[in-house]
Amino acid sequence: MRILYFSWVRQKVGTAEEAVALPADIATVATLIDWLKSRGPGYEAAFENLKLIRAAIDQTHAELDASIAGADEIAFFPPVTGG
Amino acid sequence: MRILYFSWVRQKVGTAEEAVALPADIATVATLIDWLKSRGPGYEAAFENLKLIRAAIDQTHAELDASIAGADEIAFFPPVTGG
Amino acid sequence: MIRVQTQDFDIGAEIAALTSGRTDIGAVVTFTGLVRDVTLELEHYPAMTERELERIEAEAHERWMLQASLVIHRVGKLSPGDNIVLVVTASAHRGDAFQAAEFLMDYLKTRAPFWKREGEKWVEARESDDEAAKRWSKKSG
Amino acid sequence: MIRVQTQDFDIGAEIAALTSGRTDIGAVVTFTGLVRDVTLELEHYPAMTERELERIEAEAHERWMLQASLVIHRVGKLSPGDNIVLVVTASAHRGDAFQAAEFLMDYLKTRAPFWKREGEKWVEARESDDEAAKRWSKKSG
Repeated sequence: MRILYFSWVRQKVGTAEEAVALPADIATVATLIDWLKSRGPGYEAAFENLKLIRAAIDQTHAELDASIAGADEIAFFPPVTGG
Repeated sequence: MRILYFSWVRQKVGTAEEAVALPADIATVATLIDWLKSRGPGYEAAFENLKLIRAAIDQTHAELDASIAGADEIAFFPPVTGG
Repeated sequence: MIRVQTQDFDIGAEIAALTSGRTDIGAVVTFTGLVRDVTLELEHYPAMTERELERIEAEAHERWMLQASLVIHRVGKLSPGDNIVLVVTASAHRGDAFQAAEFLMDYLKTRAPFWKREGEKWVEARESDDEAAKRWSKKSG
Repeated sequence: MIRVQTQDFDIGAEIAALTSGRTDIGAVVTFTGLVRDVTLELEHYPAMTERELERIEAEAHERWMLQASLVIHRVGKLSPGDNIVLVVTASAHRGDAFQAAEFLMDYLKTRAPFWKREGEKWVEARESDDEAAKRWSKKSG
């Protein structure tokens, strides 16, 4: 599975994109975040306040409790600020 | 006093503008209309349905019961259709 | 700014004239009204038109935070696809620019002394325009 | 129509491209967002941006009678006074054009994956944008 990070989430994690092999029990966006946080202090900092984290599954906005089964690409980013 | 007519009010009255000397008892837009209607069938036709008549006193929208005392220019026209 | 004219207008140039060299404008809204499938002739009440448009524009500036605004209305003969009217509002924020532009159009439609004729037939005023204008009425008290 | 680009856009030319040769358009609304007093860098999520803007545009066409629409969003480095975003809506009537343009901007502001940076500081999302977007929520039942 490909994980993408944008804006300050990308800066805190320290990478824009990575491929991960997930344990079988990672079923939702929220459990994926928990698993990512265990990977180091950068991830820990990026996902410290979940109110500021938005997610997309295969380029579509997703809630934290959404299932990631079958997904190719999960993205994490702060609330958008375009326009 | 100068009286102006626009759109189909002008066409029915048969003139765009005229100067009138009003009797002293013509005090409001409504009594002016009554007086104008007595001047001929064109005026009668133009002012037949007062729901379709709008008035302006000195280039400012006015209700039918508005006083015309001191006015220089009264205009009559249908509801506007610009834009 | 208010203009009544027979000639066409250039929307891009009008926006540029309002915004160029300024860095306090974050939002520009334009409304352009166009002639649809008919040929129109537009008559107006020159002495009143400009005064009324200025009153409407002044009221928009009282109600919303606007950095600049422009109303251009054409008169005379117009063909299908021709521009009739342009409203431009410029503000720091988009809410003011959108609301002021809608207000200007609603008031222009119901208060500015223009009359459209299609051939020999005068266009009738629409009740929906009166309804649209009413939503801006200030609540009393 | 959707475009994401680094170069500037020409509002007059974009309107002309949408409306020329047509006589079924009576109302064109444009919204232009401009950079105010800062220097910005805009990042986005390319694979998602286009899809999300297309979803938002499709929803506008479902909700209102639109003859045409256009959304252009710039990315990269932008200076004070530069254009950021353009929304154009064309309809037979002004109500649809105005509402659709406001809707497109409100949804773009809260759903399209763009992020602005001023120098080293990421711009924070505004609650007022969430509030603005909420007014378009369909009532359930």
